[in-house]
Amino acid sequence: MRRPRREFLKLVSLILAAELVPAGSALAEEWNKPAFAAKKLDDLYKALGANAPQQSDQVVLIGPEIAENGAVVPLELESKLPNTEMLAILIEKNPNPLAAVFTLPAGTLADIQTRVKMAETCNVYLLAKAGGKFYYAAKEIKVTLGGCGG
Amino acid sequence: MTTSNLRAPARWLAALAAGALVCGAAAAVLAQDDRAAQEIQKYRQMLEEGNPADLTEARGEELWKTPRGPKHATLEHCDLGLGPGRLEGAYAKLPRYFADTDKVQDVESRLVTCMMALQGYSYADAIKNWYQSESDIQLLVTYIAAQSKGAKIDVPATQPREAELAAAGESLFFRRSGPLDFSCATCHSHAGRRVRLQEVADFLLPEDARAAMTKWPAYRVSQGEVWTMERRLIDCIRQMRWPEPQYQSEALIALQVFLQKQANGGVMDAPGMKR
Amino acid sequence: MMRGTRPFIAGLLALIAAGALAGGGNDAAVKSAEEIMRKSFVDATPEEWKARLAQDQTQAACSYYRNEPPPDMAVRIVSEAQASIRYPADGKLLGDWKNGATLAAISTGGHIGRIQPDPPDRPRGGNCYACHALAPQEVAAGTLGPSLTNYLKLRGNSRGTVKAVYDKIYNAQAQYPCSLMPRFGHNGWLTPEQVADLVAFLLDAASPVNREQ
Amino acid sequence: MGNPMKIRTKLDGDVVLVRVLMSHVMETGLRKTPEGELIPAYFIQTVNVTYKDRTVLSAQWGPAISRNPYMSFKFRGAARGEKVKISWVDSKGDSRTDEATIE
Repeated sequence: MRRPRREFLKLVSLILAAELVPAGSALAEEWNKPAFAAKKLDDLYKALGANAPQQSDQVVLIGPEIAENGAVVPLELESKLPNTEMLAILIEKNPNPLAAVFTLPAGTLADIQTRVKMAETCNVYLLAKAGGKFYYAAKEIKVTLGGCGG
Repeated sequence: MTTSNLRAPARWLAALAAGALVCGAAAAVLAQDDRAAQEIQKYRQMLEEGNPADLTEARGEELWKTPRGPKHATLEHCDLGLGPGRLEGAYAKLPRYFADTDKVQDVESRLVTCMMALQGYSYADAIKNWYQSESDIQLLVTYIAAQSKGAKIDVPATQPREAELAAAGESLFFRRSGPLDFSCATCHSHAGRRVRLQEVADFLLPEDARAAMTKWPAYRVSQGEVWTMERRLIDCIRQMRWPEPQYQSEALIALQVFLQKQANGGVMDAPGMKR
Repeated sequence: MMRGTRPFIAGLLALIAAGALAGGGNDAAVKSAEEIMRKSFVDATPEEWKARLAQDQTQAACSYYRNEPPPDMAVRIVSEAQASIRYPADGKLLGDWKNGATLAAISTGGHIGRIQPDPPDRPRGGNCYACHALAPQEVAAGTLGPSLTNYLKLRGNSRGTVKAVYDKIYNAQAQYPCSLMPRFGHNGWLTPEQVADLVAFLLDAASPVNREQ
Repeated sequence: MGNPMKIRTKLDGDVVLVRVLMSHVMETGLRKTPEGELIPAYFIQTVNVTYKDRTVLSAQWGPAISRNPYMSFKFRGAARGEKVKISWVDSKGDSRTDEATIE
């Protein structure tokens, strides 16, 4: 799998500040517009601010190597790190890299499945926050012109 | 229909001299392309759980049971061939001949007959925006098809009119025309082949025909909605660069009689989930 | 049935009736299918019918014989196809492989109808990847046709080969009667110059088709 | 507002697997109609899941979540007969809440 580019590592390291979502808050938190609207990496930095995550094999991103259709790419997000309180999906070459943020109160397992849209072949990052620190896993997913292209 | 004469490749000497098929390079590529096909298989398996067509089916059930139309009636007495209101397994036996309309009808045309007779809709109103997302036809056909889950496709096409359409449908299946010289058979008569990364059913092979026909209507992830079989056929015809046939026209009925006859015995599992 | 096809089919049916030729479709079904076509495509304009639904002699024969014409029919198809081939004005059969690469990938253009037509000026292409593996980087390649990867190494680029490849793309049935491959040049889908560009895409050493990944 | 979600639950000991299908167009704002006009962005932004009045999952989504969203998740301390309530709010402020009883 291509080594994630240095520039993108910076994104992952500065992502999702500890205070993005106070864990366990009952209220559906305010939608973090700046983070989701961020197109360029440094805008995302400002919107989120976070300390450097480490790549960890305890964070597992399961997805197909080739997606027949970029409109629906199934992902399974898993973290084996104890007390994982947040998972986030970043799709490197989407117009807005941040796709989703999941906040997990105590008792909720860090094992979520969902489906995302990918603009083109690129790296997909799963970011996990546990014990106040950030970890990530990365996977390249190829998006092909599915179907018969007729 | 004798399948033997369909399969034997013609030996045409001049062609062999000029257009030699090169096997060496093909083998090398096959290794790489198997991996692509396997990954696509994995991609599809991950999607099997949670088919959004379940939501379409639920809304179709609601429509079926809601009094509507000028006569303010539900569709619960619609006869899809097994008797009024009998839904279970009805889709798996269509298209079939109906004495009351004296026509061979598929699920979409028969549904419209009910919407007109029971609910008082005009034909135009019944099929209005039929190919738009969430149209009445799309919701109702998804619900009807789901009631045949587990039933075996059973379209013997022995009734005279059905038999005539089955034969005509087969002839249409092989009919080549248009700027690309396409017929359905161009892509759909070769086992185990792909167009780009898309396996295409070989409708001359019963197991391929069953694998295909038992999954429609299907939620198409690329469109984010359910397509009925007529919508599927009309889009294929569009891709052949033919003009668009009329909705519920006899060509679409004849093709479906042929395709269902090829798929007899297949166990229905619709709504499916497709690219 | 339009234009000259009726006598052709009539000729076919006469041959069948005489039991001279076995196999192929059954004639009642062919007649009823044409009847059904006319009733089902009522929205097609006369021009659309003529250009896209009416069959020329080759299409009619290949349909009738399900792409396996008997020998004498095959001879007729091949010779007519060979006679139909037109070459670029400048006589250059090896064009620009870069343009060929674009044409090989384009699958759009020429769709009509109400639901999802193309704008008339939308570019057309060969959509070659639908059936053939070509440049190895393109994963989404079909297997209806043989792989053409490293085609230069396989076939070389002698004058004879260049012409054979040009003819094959212009009118595939000049070499193989009732070939699945569209008659791109003969049907006017691609111009002679575009056919030459595709030949270059296949045989030019610089083309990605012929360069290791 | 909107069409009902389809929620399914599967209990394994005290851990429940919840699978939910939501009906929403999830427009990115980048898509065009056949006539070429841009379709405005319109998508579910927040999702909140409660069990016995306690939030067990909350999420923030962008338009990159696929149309007719699917999500599955698991949490501990669940019991048969109890209710899981899922609600979403979208970019127009519309919302939908549905619940399912754990079988």
